[in-house]
Parts: sequence; structure tokens; C-alpha cells
Amino acid sequence: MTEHVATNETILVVGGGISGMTAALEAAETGKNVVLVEKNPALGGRTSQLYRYFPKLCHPTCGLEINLRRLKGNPRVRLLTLAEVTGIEGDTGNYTATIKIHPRYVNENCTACGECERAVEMMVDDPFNYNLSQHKAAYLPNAMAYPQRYVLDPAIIGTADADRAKTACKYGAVDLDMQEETIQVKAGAVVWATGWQPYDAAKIQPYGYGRFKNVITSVEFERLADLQGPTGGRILRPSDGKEAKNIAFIQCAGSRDENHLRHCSRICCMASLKQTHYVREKYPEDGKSTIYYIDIRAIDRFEDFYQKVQADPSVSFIKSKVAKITEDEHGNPVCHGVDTEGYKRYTTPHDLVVLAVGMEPSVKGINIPGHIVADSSGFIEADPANGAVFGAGCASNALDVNRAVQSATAAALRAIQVVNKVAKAEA
Amino acid sequence: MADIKVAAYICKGCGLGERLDTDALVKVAQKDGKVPLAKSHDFLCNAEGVAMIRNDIANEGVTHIMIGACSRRAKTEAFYFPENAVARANLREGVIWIRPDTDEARETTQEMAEDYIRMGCAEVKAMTAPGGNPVTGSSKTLLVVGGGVTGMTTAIEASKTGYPVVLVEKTGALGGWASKLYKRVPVHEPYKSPADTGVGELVSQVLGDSNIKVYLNATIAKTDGAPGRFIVDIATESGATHTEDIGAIVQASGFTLYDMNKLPELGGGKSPNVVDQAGLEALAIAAAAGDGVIRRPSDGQPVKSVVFVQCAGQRDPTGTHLAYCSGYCCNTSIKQAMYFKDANPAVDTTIIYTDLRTPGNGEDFYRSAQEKGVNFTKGKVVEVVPNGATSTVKFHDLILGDTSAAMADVDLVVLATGQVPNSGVNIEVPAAPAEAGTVEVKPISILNLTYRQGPDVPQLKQGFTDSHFICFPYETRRTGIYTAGPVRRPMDIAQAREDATGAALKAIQALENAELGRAAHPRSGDLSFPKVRLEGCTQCKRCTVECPFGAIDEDEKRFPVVNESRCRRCGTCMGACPVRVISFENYSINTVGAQIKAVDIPDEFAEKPRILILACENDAYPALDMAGMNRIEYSAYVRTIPIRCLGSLNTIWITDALNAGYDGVMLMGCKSGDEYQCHFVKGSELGRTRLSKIDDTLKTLNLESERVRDLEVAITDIKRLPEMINKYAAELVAVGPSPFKGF
Amino acid sequence: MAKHEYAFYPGCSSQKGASASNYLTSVEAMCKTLDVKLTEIPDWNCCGASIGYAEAGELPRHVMNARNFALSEQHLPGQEIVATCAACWLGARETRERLSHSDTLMADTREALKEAGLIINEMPNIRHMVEVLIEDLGFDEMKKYVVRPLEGVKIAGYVGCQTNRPFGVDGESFENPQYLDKMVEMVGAESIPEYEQKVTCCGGALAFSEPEKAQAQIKDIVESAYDHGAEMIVTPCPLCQANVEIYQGHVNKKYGTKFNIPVMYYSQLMVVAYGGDAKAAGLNGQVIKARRLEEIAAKPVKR
Amino acid sequence: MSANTAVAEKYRNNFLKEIEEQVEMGDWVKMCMQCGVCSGSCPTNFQSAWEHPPQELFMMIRAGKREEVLTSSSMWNCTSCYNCIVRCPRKLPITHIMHGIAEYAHRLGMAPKMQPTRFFSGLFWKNCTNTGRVNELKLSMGLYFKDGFVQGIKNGMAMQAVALGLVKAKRLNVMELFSGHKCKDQKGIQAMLKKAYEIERSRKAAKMAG
Repeated sequence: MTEHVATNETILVVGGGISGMTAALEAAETGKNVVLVEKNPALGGRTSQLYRYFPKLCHPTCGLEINLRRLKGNPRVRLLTLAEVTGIEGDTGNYTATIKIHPRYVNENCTACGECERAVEMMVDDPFNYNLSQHKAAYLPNAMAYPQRYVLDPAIIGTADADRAKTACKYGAVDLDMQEETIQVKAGAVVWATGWQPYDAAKIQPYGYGRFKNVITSVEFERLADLQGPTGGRILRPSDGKEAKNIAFIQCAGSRDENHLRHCSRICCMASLKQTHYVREKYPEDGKSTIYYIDIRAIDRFEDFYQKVQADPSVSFIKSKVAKITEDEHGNPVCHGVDTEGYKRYTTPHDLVVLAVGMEPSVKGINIPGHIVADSSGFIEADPANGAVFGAGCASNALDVNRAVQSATAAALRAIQVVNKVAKAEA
Repeated sequence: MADIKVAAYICKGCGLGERLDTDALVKVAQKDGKVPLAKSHDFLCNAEGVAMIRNDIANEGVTHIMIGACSRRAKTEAFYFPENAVARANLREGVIWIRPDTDEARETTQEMAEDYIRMGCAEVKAMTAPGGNPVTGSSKTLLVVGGGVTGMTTAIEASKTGYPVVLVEKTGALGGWASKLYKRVPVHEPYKSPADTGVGELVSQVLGDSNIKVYLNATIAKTDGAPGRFIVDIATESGATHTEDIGAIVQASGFTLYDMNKLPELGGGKSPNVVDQAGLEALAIAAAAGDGVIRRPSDGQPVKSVVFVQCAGQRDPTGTHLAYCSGYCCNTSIKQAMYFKDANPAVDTTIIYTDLRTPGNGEDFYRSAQEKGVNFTKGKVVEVVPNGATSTVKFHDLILGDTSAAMADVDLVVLATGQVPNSGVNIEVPAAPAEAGTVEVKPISILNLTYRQGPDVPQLKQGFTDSHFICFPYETRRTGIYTAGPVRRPMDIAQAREDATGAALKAIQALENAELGRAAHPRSGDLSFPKVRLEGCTQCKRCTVECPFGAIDEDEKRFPVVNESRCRRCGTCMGACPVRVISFENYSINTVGAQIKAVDIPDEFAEKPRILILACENDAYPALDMAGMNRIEYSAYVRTIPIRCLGSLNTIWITDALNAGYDGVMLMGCKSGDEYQCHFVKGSELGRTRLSKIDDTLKTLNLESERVRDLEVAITDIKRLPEMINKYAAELVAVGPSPFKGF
Repeated sequence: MAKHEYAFYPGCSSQKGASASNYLTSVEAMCKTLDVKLTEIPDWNCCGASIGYAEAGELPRHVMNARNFALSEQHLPGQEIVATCAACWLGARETRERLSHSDTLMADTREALKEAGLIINEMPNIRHMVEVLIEDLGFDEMKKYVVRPLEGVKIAGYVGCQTNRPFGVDGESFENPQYLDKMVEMVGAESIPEYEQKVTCCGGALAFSEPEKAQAQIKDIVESAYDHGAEMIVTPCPLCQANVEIYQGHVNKKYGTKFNIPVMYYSQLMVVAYGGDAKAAGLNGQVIKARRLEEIAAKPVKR
Repeated sequence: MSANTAVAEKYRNNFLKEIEEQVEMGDWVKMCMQCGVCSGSCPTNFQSAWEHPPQELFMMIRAGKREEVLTSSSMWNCTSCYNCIVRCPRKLPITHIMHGIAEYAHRLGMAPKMQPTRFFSGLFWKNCTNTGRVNELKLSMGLYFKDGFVQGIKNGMAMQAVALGLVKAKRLNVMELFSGHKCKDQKGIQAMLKKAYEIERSRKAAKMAG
């Protein structure tokens, strides 16, 4: 929060999701200075877009609140939002990162009073809801947003809306002349916690994502269930807004597939088991879930969560990779395939199909400076060749939240080891 | 106490100026709040407004600050005065944003704001800025219990970070389970073949590190003290005891394989040719030492066919065996099957599984095994029948639907039995009295803590010492003591090493903060800590029993002894204390009590009921805030006070409120029970236990039970809370005004 | 000298008097307009098709195709091989892939070819005619020659299997390829992109051996086109064309339907759109007559 | 001793190995993870159930169910639509494996004798390799008469309309029966194929010996 000067004893954390925040806070609470870089206008990352966590069915924003409070009270963390690391020069203990900061068009005077939002008319897609809904072009990213500061969508710059926003703000917080800037930050070590992105479901052609409105992804489903989501927590299907009560969950949508992602994304089985709970929660009488799977991977203590769901009569399990999805005249997605346990053919219509899409590391495609060693799936491997750039969370492996936080904590220590050496040398 | 100067600042921004009579608020602060200095400002959180406050601190000698503006969760950068006592009166999210902007609402809205100003002034006056603990321990040494991969990794990583380590291993050698492995599952590309365990490398690193002191054949005889100042007695084989000063502890006591003798139906203990995964590793090591051929234990004949039985005694819903999945066994069996295939492709290896669980790149390892000709069969093994040197494995083939499938003449059967944590004594289960004639097997304590609440770290229902938090896996209930590796969750070597590294950081962080007197998670950095006015104490032991973190011991006279560096500042002790002698500098019976009393209670004819809300600051209060941000209206009759945790709820607050003429009290705390969401683990549960007795109080006051309402709240209840509040307000109207008004 | 030149592999069904002779007719006319020169591979032989598997075995199948490669290399050096038949194209391409990935297979093949006094040095590219049209010419080029747009004709693009899987046309999806729809638009007719049976299998060779199985699939294919209001079906595959066209009678008998939908080749549509007459378009080759096209083909060309 | 008993002897209790060595693409069978996408993708499977769909055949092979697999009519249901191939998450060339197993069963003489597709498949190959090019008329006639003369006439009548239609459309030439299309270098083709079979046989034998 304060603008301490970054030195070789500073730790640069890239990514403000739960892994990045954890790494930053654990390091800061151990007395290290940290620069935390987030590409979105607010912290929180993907977990903040989830309705509930497995297996406790508690709410991610609960932990986010604590982490934000830790951050607000800690002067050692310097936060840069709307910022992207575009390059890292140097070597272990002595890096210089180039960071591109996109204009927010709103400065620190913002009180989040919301006048600008009321003033503007233009609507833009809301990425926090995976574009299932729209919000004003002057917006607070979400209710938990930190920094608690509005953002102007670049689309309204130069329009009358922009001026409306500016005049609406009594506090001179709207600054339409803000420009993209590039800064350089020194750091002794880097924690790379850029997380994951859902695999592009449209690439899984037989499932018709993009062709059939009522075939959606698991991350989108989280938004439908979320009380703060586009439907206020009601599970309504996209095509006609009808209540979706008979829902199919398709496992390994992209994962464990050499045509898509080679690896198993680990979380999808648990995510779908969790999501059957949403169906039951919203439609206690007539909600119905069907899980199509190859192997249910409810690993370690999660097993009892699996057993609970198995005991639920409203959930059925079919050991089968769905071959293809078609759409019937009512707009219902129809799953075609064979239940491999005893060879039973099925052609089953559902109200909604949820694809449990796999995890693709966000580092994939991004050229991490210094040619970071990554595995065949693009996850950063622990390798001396990476110098003092340490992968954390889902940038390093397909992990659930708990393991991601462990990984981030470990990465923080590795970074601390480097900056401690630097400190010793400089002392 | 030191002379204080309180200043009240009232903001007119964000519509406060338009919606409220801020001049009146200033007067209220002066008259009722009795503050010498009260000002209003058009835009308090901007540079100029903050400068004004700083200036008053510097030049007017202001020590205590009451800010009447937005929520304490907002504008934290601007209103950051770590040196001062600060109270925030939430006029924005708490008043104007939850009230309609109408003329009829104006009066009640103003009353609401004025009360919050009164409350803020009263609170801040009752506070002092925490001075921190003058007596803190400063040991920088880590104690690591357990010399397996996890323990060794912790030691090495801590040492690398510059901290001395004492490592205690109960056996005569380092290495633990991993040292009994022939090879390990690969952790780097390509994930195709078993890799060296690397244990030798770790052992020599530990032994070669002058910063790591190793005790072999040693156990922990006694652990006394607190983070930063643990005093640990280490008992060695020779009977000698060594005492070490320790800053923080990592418990890496590992696991024991589930006993296959409990699985006779699977041939466990029935034949030397039925082994568990450890048994197979031993055979593989023996083979590697010899001609490389894995041989049948019974007669030393080369193994030509081997069957791996997955989930042996695991994933058992009946409760007879392990209910959980150990996670690593699928990869391990794949690895062990490769031992055979890599040596001789002609050996038949079959893995019988129900769900194959190879997450992440394990999928490559699985594919590689198939390429090598390992046969995978989806089925449930019903029985393993040893007959002579071979066995018959009877199973239900789930794909071919064959309930009586069988594999005959199997030379070797490997049972994947899974991990049982070595977590020591389960302190929450009272040791059952030994039945006559039976020999009582007492679990051996790992840490032998001298804590009032027992010798070991609390356990979860399956015996693991995991934290039950998803976002905060390291937050155990014993500050400065972290568990790592399979003792807290079944895991493989790769995860254990990651876990160990994370635990090392937490331990280092704990001892560093202990020295500075700073609290650990979740109130990280909090310098306040509970102080006990012993002269008032009745030695009732509530505090020592209830503290969720075992922070409070008892001295020989049964007086509580607070170990502040074990304390998490939840205030449960304060809530528990019947004589109210426990308090924090910035949070006490009084800081809350004073606010309750500061509220102006209209008489019963005004028909303006008053409802007190005591809301958990972690979940309920943010939810109310967000209701405000969403402009969701709720009753103008509520007055909300954030509390650290429902566990810090002292029933005196309720009695005071009711005596003062409040018509009702609403308590908002997090979910308790097995799936608790309380950030202090047991806080909300203990608070509720206390509440369960409130009915007696109500009876003695002869008040209706409706006057007190407990609400389980999640941070997402943004729409629900206003509904509940309004519902409750309506109910109270039906119940009628409190008889205590106007006294 | 023509804009594009290729070694041509017509395949058995496209020969005179064979089941797809009208395909050949229209392709010849189409290529004339587009200035594409096809030189038939001298003495080419059957690809073996996928159905030959029971007797064929692996090597003999590949050797059959390799012979065509060798002949092409010998007589039309440097030219890519173009097939109009899906099965020919697929069979040849499969052989190409396998030989290029297995030295043993390649060696064995060479050894066998010797017996016929032939040799392969390098692997030729195997193209399907639609690939040539889309990739080498492009829709804009093809559109240029449209002088008689097939206005108001609604046509279902039936891609089928073997031009689509496992290789398919570059950039197209297996489940919802769109090039036929684009071609239909290109000739000025009305496409049906949402035609969901466009990649359903017509039953292939089972149409002969197990008609009832194949005909069940053919019914789905025709029915869906009918439901979408298609006046005709267009396809790039001779076997698809034959199966879907000639068994409609059987389907009607079996299912009590009244289907009578002409099944055309893309090349026939193009020839008509390019101003060719019914004969050039091989319309006389339709078992189910394409009246609408005949009418259009009879109209004078507006220039 | 018959070809069948010979291999059966050689690969006792290891049908998987037999398939791997004797069947085209057979070494892929072990890579199946039983997801079932192939079974669900097969068009004929939904018109009329296969006795055993591909993924089940693979499991049966691993379970050593030799007799059931090789005598099954399942593989002969394949229409070569390649749906399974493009969808298989393990990239198994399922279509070719199906053909391979069928061909092997046929080679061992274990395939169901009158399985129509088996018959037609053989017929087609003979037809096209005979002259180097397919003679569609002979091909169809051959098929109709597979169950004897009378049945042949019946089948012929059933197909009469179709045939006439084709003849009218000049897409079926009655003269084919007598002459028909053919390659010039038929001798070369025959020699070439003879050699190919020779090599293939010796390779398979070598595997069996080795």
C-alpha cells in the first residue's frame, strides 16, 4: 500500500490471485518488502469468482477478506494493479522488471461512491462474470474489489460518457488523460503466480460449446450459482432463461486428452461434485445432476465428500466420456455415449450441460523472461536454470486452492532465501 | 492511564453532507461524545483532509481519533494512523447507503448517524493504542521433529534462509519412509520412469550443514513455553536429556502404512507372497542388490506375474478401514509395476483399480506404464486366495460386468494400503479407561507440550493434524507449531517437500513475529494481547479451557498465565471471563460496553425500537458493508458493533443492552461445527455455547426469548442479512417494547 | 499453359459408365472454366478403399496406392496428386502418412513395387479436389466465374466422413465443417449451416453388405435435410452421393416416407452457376432428377 | 496344425501380445483407458447395437477373451467413418484396429463365415485387385449371389429399381459383366501384390518366432 522503493532485497510477486497474494503476504509478514503486480483492476483472481469451495462449501470471499485485511495493514506490500510484467532482465539477486501499467482513468481520490457509474450509459461485458452479463463502462470490478476504486473502460474514453463520468465525480478522481506507463522495478527474486485459465471449450468440437447456448463451462456455472452473479444465484440456462434443473456435468473436458491437455487438471472432479451441491441447494425438490466421468479423482480426504455425493439420490454417475452433444428442438443439449460399465448406450437430454474444463497454465504462450523451464503442459518446473524466478500455485502445477497456497508459501521462502543472501552480501 | 486527547472528524463527502446534518453531528461529538476537538470536512479522505488530521496529531497533541465517515473497511490507506487509537463511525455503508433518501426517513437516518458518532467517541476513549509486549522471546532456532524427507527438507530450507535448526529423529538414521524406497515417482519431464529417491543427497546435506544439529534415537520429552521462547527437552537413547531453546516448531512425524493384517480377505498376513507397498519396495531393493530379478518371498522363484490391488483398506464407507484415499498409491503401484517391466517386459503386471488417480502429470506416468505393457483393469477385488506359492485374485470386472472374474497363478500380490498419520495423542478424545484384562495402548505423544490443553496438536476427524482452512492450510491451533508432510494430509514425496518448505517459512515467520510481539494469522501484526487483572480473577479456568489456541496455562495457584505469543487475539478468553478481568488495550468489555451505553434509547412512546447487532468483523460486518454498497435498505433501528469474533462475546454486553432498554439483540457469527468457518476455529462455537445459557438471564430479567437472536452468517449473505434484520425488527414490534426503557 | 496443373487420380467410381461418372463429367467442365489442368495418372489402379481390409492386409493395401504414386512420379514429375473421390484421397493419404513414418514399411513397399518395375523416390502430396478449390484457388477466385447464380435454391451441404475425418480440409472442424455451405453461398444458392447431419456417416460400404443399418443412417441424413427445407443435397463424396441418392426409394418403402431429394456434387452446382448446360454438369446422371437445376441450366446466361 | 492352433499355442495366456504382434496397429490396444468415447461415437452402434463396441473389445483382449473376440461380428460393423479416431483422447487409430482385428480373425478363419461385410470386403478386394480396378457390376452381383443362386435372384430383384435407375443414368454399364474397366499392367500388379503378401507373411511369422 505504501510506495517503498524496490531494491535487490525486494521480492516481486507476479499475479494477485490467491497464490500471489499468499506469497506476497507471507513474505511481507516475515519482514520482506514486496511488489505485487496484478493485471486486473482488482485483486482476488479466479478463486474470487467461485461461489463456494470444496469440500467445506465455504465462500472464497471469506478468505479473501482476511487476506485483504492483512494487506491493508501491511506497509511492506506495494500493489500495482492493471499492471503486466513485460520483461525481466538480470540474474538471481539482481533483477529489473519492466512493468506496463494500463490507465485506470480513476485516481486515488476515488471514494467508490458510485456517482460516475450512475452518470454513464454505456454497457460493456463483465469479465468477472465471464461475460455472461454486462456492467456500466464506469464500474467497480466487484463487491470485494481491492483497491476499492472505480475503473473506466477504455471504450468510453473520448465519448460523451467519459465526460459525464468526469463531471459526476466531485472529488476529481476521474482523470481522462491518464496514459499507459511503463516502469522499472528492481527485485532480488521473483514469484511467478499468474495462475491458470480455463481451457478453450470451443476447441472440444463434439461438445458444441459456442454452437449450443446451453452448453457452458464449469467456471461460468460458478457465476450462475453465485448470489452476486448475473442471475443473482439462480441457475437459469442461457438460451431461454428457464430454470435448469436437470444438469449434466462432463468431466475431462479438455483434460487427460492428447488432442487438448495432456495432463489431469486435478480439481475438475471435485468441482463438479461440489456443483451438484449447488443444484440441490437451488432446487431441493427436483434438482437432478448427472456426472459423466472416466475416473473420479476425489483425492485424499476429499474422498468422503465424494461418498456423500454418491449417497445423494439426486446425483447419478455414469462412467463414460460423452461422445458428442446435440441439441433437440426444445434447445436441450443431448448427451450421446456409452456407459462403459456394462455397455449401456444412452441418448440423454438435459436442461444444461456443464463442461468441467481443464486448467491451462496462464504462463503458456507468455514468454517468461529468462526462458523458464516448464513441463510439456506449460507448468513452471522447479529447476535451478530458472534462477530466482519461482513458480507458485497453478502456474507451477494443476492444484486445488489448498495446495496452491502451500506452493505459494514455499515459493515465498525460496524468494526470501535469495533476498536474505543479498542482504547479507550488502551488509 | 496516560492523558489522552480525542478528536472527532466528520466527513461530508459521498453524500454524507447532503443526507445528514453534519453540523449537528459535530455538536453531538462535542456534547455527548465530550471530545475537545471536533471538525467536519468536505472530503476527509483526500490529501488535504488527511493532512488536517496529521496536523492535529502533530500540533494539537491529538492521541485518539474518531472518524465519522465510511466503513472501517474503506479508505484504509488514507486513514492509516498506526501510532494512534482510531475508531471509525460508519456513516456511509452503515447509515446513508442503507437508508432511503426520503424526507420521512431523514429523521431516523440522522438519529442513526448521531448514535454512531456517540458510539465512536465512547469506543475510542475506552481504547489505547497497543504498546506491544515488552517481554518477548527471541530464539531464532527451529525445532524439526522427524528426520524423514519432510523433516530434512524443512531443516535444509530453514538453514538456507539463515536459521539454525535442531532436528530430532526417533530412529537411528535419517531418511524415514523414503529411505526404504527403491525409486520414487518422477517429478520432472519426462514423467515416464521411476527416478532416484534423492534421499541420500538430502541426508548428506543435513549432516554436512553445521547450522543443523541432529539428534538420532531421540524423542521430545517436554515442550514448554511459547513461540520465540520454547524450551524443549530432548530425550536420547542413552537416557540423557538435552535442553534446547527453540523459536518455532515443525512437526514432521510422518505416517505408518495401514496394517495389511487387518485385510485377511485380501490375503494380508495369509501368505508371504502377499505384501504391502513397503514389502514390495524391500523386494525391489533386494533384487537391485542381486541379479535385478524380483523374487517370490516364499521360495525365491522369479516373479512372473504380479497383481496390484488398489485402495486396499482405503475409501471404505463402512468405517471398518480407512475412509479416505491416500492419493499417492496409484502412482506408487504404477511405479512398482515398472520395477518389473523395466527389468523384464515378459512379467505380467496388472493393476486392479476402481478409479485411477494420477493427477497433473501423473497422467503421463500412467500412459508410460501402459506403453510398457502394464495392464490396467477397472475392477473391485473381492478376495485374494493364496494357494501354495501362488494366489488367485478374485475380482469384479466393472467394464466387462463379470462379477466372478479371477486371475490365477499370481506369483505376487501387492496391497496398496495407504497412510495412517503419526499425529500423537488426540487431545480432544478423553483417554478411555482400560477395560479389565485388556492392555491399554496409549498413543505416544509426539511433542509432549506442557500446555494446559494437552500434549499434542489437535487433530481432524481422520487423525490428520491438517488445518481445516482451505485458504490457510498452515493455520493450526498451536501458534508457532506447524505440521508438515503426511502427518497432516496423505501425500507423496513431491508434495511433502513443498509442504515442508512452506512450513519452514511459517515457523520462521512465527518466531520473527514473536520477537516483535506481533500476532500471527489472522490478526497478523496485531500488537494488542490479553491482559488479566489477576486481583479480580476467581480462578474459574474458563479462559484456560476455552482458548482455541491453548495460549493460556495455569500457575500453581490456578491463576491464568497468558502466553501472548501463542495468542491469536480472538478475545475468546475475554468473552469467557465471568468476572470480566481480561481485556485488550484496543478491545475490551469496555470498548464495546461503552458503545452500547452511548446509544440514545428513545422511550417506549417514541415507538422507535433499538436493536443491537454484535457482528463478527470477519464475515458478518463485511456482508453488512456490501449490503450498503449495493444500497440494500434495512431498519434504521439497528446499531451495529463489530466484534473480533463471536467467541469474544461476553454475555454482560447482552444484559447491559437489555437493561439499557434495547428491544432486541442480534448476534452474527460464522458457521460452527465440523465444517466451521470461524477464523478462530472454535470461537463462534464457544460463543454460541455461552449464548445457549442466555435464556436463564432473560428469565431472571423476565424478558421474552425473542429479545436475543443468534444468526449464523456467511460473508455472502449480502442480500440475506438485510432481510433477516427487517424480519427481526418486525418480530420485535409484535413482541412489544422492552420494559426497561427510560430507566 | 494452365494456371494450375495436377496429376489426376479419378478412381474407379468416376470412370465412364461407373457410379460417379457424372461427377467426372462435371469436374472436367468445372476445371475447364477455372483453368485447372488435370492429367490422368496413366494406368492408375484402385486405392483398395477402406472396405478391402479383410483380404488386403497392410502392405498390399499400401502397395496398391504406392503404385499410383510411382506412376505419377514417373509420368507427371513434380505434380501433386488430386483425387475427386473421398475414399481414393483418404486411402492414398493414409498410405502416404504410414510410409513416411515407417522405414520398414517403405522398404517393403519399394521391394514389392520392383515386381511391377516401379520405384518411388519421394512422397507426393495427395489433395482432394475441394482442397485444391479452397486452398489453391479460393472462394473469391471461384466466385468470379459465377454468371448464373442459383438464386433461391436451398441446398444442404452434406460433407460425410472421409473428406472430413481423420484428415479433413485445413482449418475446418470435424463436427461442423462449413466449406460446403460457403460453396453453396458462392454459387448464389441458399445454404443451411445448421444442418446437423452434415457429418453423419452414410453407412459407407455397409450400404451393400448390411443395407438396413446403412439405410437407417441415410434416412436421418435425408430427413434432416428435408426438415430444413432443402431442395437438394450437395456432397463431395461419390459413395455418399450414391448411397444417399439411390436408396431413398428403399428408405421410403421401409419408413413410409416420401423423400425424393436430388443429391448433387459441388462440381455440378458450380458448372451450372458457371453457365454450363445440363450435359456439361452431368445432370443427366442423376437417378433423382434435379429439376430445379435443369431449369436454371436451361436459362440463358446473363452477362 | 492349423494357423489358428499354431498361434494359439504360441501366445498361450497372452492374447494381448498376440494382437500386438499379429494385428495391424494392434500394439495400440494397451493404450486404451476405457473412457468409451469410441463406443459412443460409432454411428452403427446407435442404429443397432454392436455385440462388443471397440473399447469393450480392447478390454476383452486384455482379459484374454480370445475366442469371443475373434469370432465376434463386432469389428465387421465398422463403416470407416473415423469418428472414433478423431475423438479418442489417447489417439488410438481405432478404425484401423477394428479392420486389423477383423482381418486377423478372417486370416485365422475364425470370423463368422457368412458375415455379410466380411464377405463383401473379400469380394471387393478380389474384384479390384483382379484387374486393378473395381468392376461395380460384378461386385454387386457377387454380393447378391453370396447366399446362393435363388437368394441372389431375390436380392437382385430387390435392388432392381436401384440398378435400373443407375443404368438409365448411365452410371451402371451392363457390358461391365463381360469386359469392364481394367489396368493395362495387370501382370505387374499381380506380381507386386504377390510379393507384398509374401513379405507381410514373413514379417508376421518372424514376430511369432521371435
